[in-house]
Amino acid sequence: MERTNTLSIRQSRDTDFIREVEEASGQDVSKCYQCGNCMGSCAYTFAYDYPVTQIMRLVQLGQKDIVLGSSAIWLCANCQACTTRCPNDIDVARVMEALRIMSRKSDTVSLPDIQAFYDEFLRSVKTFGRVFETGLLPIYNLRAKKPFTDFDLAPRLLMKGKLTFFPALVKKRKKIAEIFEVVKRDRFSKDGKARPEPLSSKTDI
Amino acid sequence: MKDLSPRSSAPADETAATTQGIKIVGFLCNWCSYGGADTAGVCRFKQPTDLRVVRIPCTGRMDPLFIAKSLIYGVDGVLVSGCHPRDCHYAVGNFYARRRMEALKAFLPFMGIDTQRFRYTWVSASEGQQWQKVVTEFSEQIHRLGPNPGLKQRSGDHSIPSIALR
Amino acid sequence: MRIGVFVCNCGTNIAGTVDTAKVASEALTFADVVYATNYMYTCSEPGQQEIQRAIGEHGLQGVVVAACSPRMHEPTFRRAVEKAGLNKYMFEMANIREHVSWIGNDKAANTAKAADLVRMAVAKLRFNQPLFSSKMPVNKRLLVIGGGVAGIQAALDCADGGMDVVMVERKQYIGGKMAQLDKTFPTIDCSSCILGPKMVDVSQKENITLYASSEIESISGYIGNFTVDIRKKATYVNWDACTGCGACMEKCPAKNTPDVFNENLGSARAINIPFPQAIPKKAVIDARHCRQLNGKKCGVCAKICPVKAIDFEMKDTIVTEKVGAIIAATGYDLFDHSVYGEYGAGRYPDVITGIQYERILSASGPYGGHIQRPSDGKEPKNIVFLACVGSRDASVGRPYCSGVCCMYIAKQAILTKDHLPESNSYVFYMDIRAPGKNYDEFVRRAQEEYGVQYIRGRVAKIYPRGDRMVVQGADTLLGVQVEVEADLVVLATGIESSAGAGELAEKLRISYDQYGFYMESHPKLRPVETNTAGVYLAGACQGPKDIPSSVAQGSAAASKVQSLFAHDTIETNPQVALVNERNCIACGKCIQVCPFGAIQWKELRGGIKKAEVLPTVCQGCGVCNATCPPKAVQLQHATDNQLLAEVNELCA
Amino acid sequence: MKRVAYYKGCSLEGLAAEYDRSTHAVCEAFGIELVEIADWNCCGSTPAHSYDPLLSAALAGRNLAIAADQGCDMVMTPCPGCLKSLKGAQEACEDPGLRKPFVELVGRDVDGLKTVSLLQLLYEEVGPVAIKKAVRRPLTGHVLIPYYGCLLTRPAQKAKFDDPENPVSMDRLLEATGALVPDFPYKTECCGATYGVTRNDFVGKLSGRILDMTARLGGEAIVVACPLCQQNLDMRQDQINKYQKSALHLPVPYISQVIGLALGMDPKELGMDKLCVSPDILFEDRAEAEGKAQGPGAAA
Repeated sequence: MERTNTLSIRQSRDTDFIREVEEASGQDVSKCYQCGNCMGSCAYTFAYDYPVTQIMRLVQLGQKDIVLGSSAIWLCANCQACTTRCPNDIDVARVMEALRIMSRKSDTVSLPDIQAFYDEFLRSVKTFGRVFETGLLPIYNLRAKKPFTDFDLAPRLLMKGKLTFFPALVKKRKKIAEIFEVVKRDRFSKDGKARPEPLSSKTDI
Repeated sequence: MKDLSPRSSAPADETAATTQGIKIVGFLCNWCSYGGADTAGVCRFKQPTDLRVVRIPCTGRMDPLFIAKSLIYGVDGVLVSGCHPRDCHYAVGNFYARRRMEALKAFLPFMGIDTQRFRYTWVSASEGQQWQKVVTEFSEQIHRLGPNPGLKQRSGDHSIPSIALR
Repeated sequence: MRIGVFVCNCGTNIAGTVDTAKVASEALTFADVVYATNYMYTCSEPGQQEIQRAIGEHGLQGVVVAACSPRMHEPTFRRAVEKAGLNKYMFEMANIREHVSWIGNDKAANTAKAADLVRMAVAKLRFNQPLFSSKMPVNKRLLVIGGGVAGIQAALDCADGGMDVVMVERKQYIGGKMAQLDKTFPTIDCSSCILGPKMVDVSQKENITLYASSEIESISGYIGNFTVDIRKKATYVNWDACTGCGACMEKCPAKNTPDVFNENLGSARAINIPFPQAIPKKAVIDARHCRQLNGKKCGVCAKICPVKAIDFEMKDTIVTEKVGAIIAATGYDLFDHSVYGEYGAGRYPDVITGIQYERILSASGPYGGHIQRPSDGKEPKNIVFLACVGSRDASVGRPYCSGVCCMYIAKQAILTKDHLPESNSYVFYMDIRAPGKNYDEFVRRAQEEYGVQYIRGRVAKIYPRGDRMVVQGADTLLGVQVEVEADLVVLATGIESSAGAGELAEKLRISYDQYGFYMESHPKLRPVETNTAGVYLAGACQGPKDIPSSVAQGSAAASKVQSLFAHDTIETNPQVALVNERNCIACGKCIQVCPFGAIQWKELRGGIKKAEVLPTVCQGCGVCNATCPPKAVQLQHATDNQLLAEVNELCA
Repeated sequence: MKRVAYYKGCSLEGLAAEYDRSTHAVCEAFGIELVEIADWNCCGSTPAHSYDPLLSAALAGRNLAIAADQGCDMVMTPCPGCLKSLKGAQEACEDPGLRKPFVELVGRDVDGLKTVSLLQLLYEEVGPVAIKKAVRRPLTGHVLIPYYGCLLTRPAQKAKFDDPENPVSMDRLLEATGALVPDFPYKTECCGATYGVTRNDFVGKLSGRILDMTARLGGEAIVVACPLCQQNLDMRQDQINKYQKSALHLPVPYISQVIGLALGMDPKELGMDKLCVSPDILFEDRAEAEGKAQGPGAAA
């Protein structure tokens, strides 16, 4: 999303978006008075395109496109510093999480590599029932086209006997796969209604 | 002395009774809850329109008979509200009220009255928002219960002696 | 009874959502109503004249006004009908504004509800009786609770007016929080220079009786005639003898007594006069730290005292005072920042509160007015101020603005530059609230003339790095995270209600809000009165306030007392309980339940006992009425018949 | 003997095997029986709850359901990330919108269980007093830095353990081993979490400052209770050194390893040899050295 000097607040205001964020996160975003405590607490502010305080402000203004296209929501590590210190008791981390899920749904994920890592992780869980660390990293790095990342760690880990070469398998893997399928099939939103739009294959696992 | 029992001429048409005609009487102490209701009004906190307020000096003034009579004669719900415990303008009036209303609550079923039609609560003069919440919740509760048939339609007896009146 | 009904439009306040003409026309169908109309502004002078005209023209014996809350205009309309020759209790109000038009937009439902409320009022009015007040003498003595600047102002104003004043102060000195301040905004006056003379006046006025180190034990009575028990706490020093020479303080060996006046920066002695200008200048022994009082061998002060004033055996005593009015001026406390884990929860010595910084700045403070760090005594170069610590923070239960912090931070930052020209001050704020006269200009001066850096953002965390404190936060205007390595951090802790405010409110029978601040009678029009007649408020006990506002309210409360005391007698409220002797069965229950002892036995001829209400003592709560088994006691103007008549209208 | 369901979590099966080993050793020493959850599966971690709340709840919830079926009323996991997922499952179970599909997927409700971290278990069920009594090889003279990580006590309403800003439970446990524990200001600062894989420089920056502060305070080792923190601080310490041009060499043992060491257990049994940065410095017996140093001085 390009930063422009003039934001046409009225035209770009999406009130449904505000309501959806509030429903998905269970938080009242109008309580935010922009004190900046979350931004000051956030360990990732240096990397965000919009600091978290501004993400909250953009949500208040219903600026759906900017928010869902921002890198901030995908760089949030869910460390809870913002939530812990919010003077208005807003669970800010939960708002960020809701926004991540919404950006997946609307196919506007700004950092596909992070999503890809999460997807790879979930695929590993879906296949084996557990995460196979030794398998996950190389596969991800291959797919991310940076095969030599963390290559430096390998010899030492090998020496320490920390690399396993076979995934530990959950016996009832079928059950795990079923959980994935069911969640994918009839996604229940908070009100129990089926979700309006299915995930596109690009953004799904 | 004038007879204040319900007007015998009032139509006892059950089918006409809709939730539109729900009437709730609220006994509010002058110092706290009446002020709280005023505050809610000043702040324009919207509320259901079923409540009719009777101003009393203190919840300590509440004779449980007022509540029983109201419900027996067909008011759909009774809400009593006063100052928070320890914040009574008359020091202890609401303590008396609390004991009496607890006792009354235990007796209402014996009179054939659903205890859900009666509620007492404490709302201070500054708690406009709390008052809005109380009124809204209680009105919704009475709407769910529907109109109160009272005693008159069950027994057909309109001549219950009015004990407190002389 | 011939009843007239007046339905007020209140401009569009009521008429906007209630069909007032319809309500009036419906009122004409109610029993005994002979006249009904609606009017634009019934409370206006022509509106009141209209009522008076109708009373004469239609021979009305009772009047109902359907308008705003009776808590607002009942006295207005009572006066109006009284002028037209009716007894003022032959009047009822139906509240169709706060309880109808302002809380719903459904005009049909509102109109029906308004008509119901008018019908209830008419039904009640039909049982109304003329009531008559009697007169009662007023005891023209004032009690002021709290000796801060608001209480001092109120006491001096009344004493200047020739009234006797009793002042009760919990601490051993008067002056309150202001006595601890170094300078005051927005003019940088020296606090003790402007407060000191007033404190001296209090001690020198012959018609002011000061009880310091004393608290209110109990209060009984009512406007014009209160009886107050005051607990004089044991000071272990005979104040009649003590000259305040301070010899005892110098020799006291208990050197690790916390210096409360200096906000625990440094230490005091167990026997102490907190500051040189203290009024009364008398020593007090802190029983928790005195060696002698804790079973150790000492008694040094008793030996050194030239006037033999020390009395280790002293006990609390109770004195009784009779007064006609009370001003509560109990002030405030400061928020305890130990709940802020992210700011160190009080475990970092160089993270201090604003009031501690006042003591540091003060020439009579623990460091003699030289700014230095509590941890190592070094002069700080970079000082960070944090606004809103315990203010505007719902997560710590303090969602309100304390109103003074923006200003006192600006003042402290300016003073810091004066003391240490090489220093840099940084202020983290959310909004600057400077609405007073010359206030915003003052904050601008801090920035423009004194170079104080203002950073808009709440501080996220304070932690030590080496011997400095890192203040980590955000500049929301830039949208970046910022940190300042500070030598000293000052937390502008907010205002909260005074400890024990709730207990005192119960004794005074006044209300307080959820934060413990005392409730005024009306937020706009009766800001110094309470709902208990004869009890007035001054200063921060009613809500956060700065010095000018506290002084103004002190004077305002004093003027209320003076207008009360301008009369030798006051009219009693006739809405009191009355016993119908014929029905009284002499069970005595009413006597037991009366909270005011207003009911007593009366012996008739032949030794027959009956209950009797003392109308000047009765406060009109009606507990007796609800208790009386044969309903012989009836609360005038709220009798069983009157209240049931109202309910009865809804049963139809 | 206290019987507690044990949710190991994927990390403890791989890169954090020593955390698993030492957890077993210490729990056994204090008479806590760990009942491994049969056929447990991955909790889904951050990827699952960034995908769908129900997926995260069901994956984690299945393990709780099994634990409940195994007759346990308390579930302990050493991994704070897993703990967050487990607690999330319990929250979903109480959520009116999610409860029904949740129960359909995992077969039962799980909100009655108590879910705790290893640290909470050691602090509340064993406690510093009992640990102090059981210490055989006190760590006297060693300066240890307690690092809790971001999730162990936060958010406070959910974690319901210790203080969210200044937790002290690990401080107390470490003090019980005889070690010196300075006031560490970065106890709950984020270490860079999963960004070791996708944004290596984040870990360099965030874990770097944690290591720097540790060194600044004279810490010999930084003690952790989270496998992810441990990986970032230990396994990636060379990467961090490269990133910020430093030469730090700070061992990063787990709390269970440190307690085990103080109890006199064999370092090998605790998997100390698995740590990337050698923890040898912790094996120095300074209690004696200090005693000797004091001895002659006192005699003279």
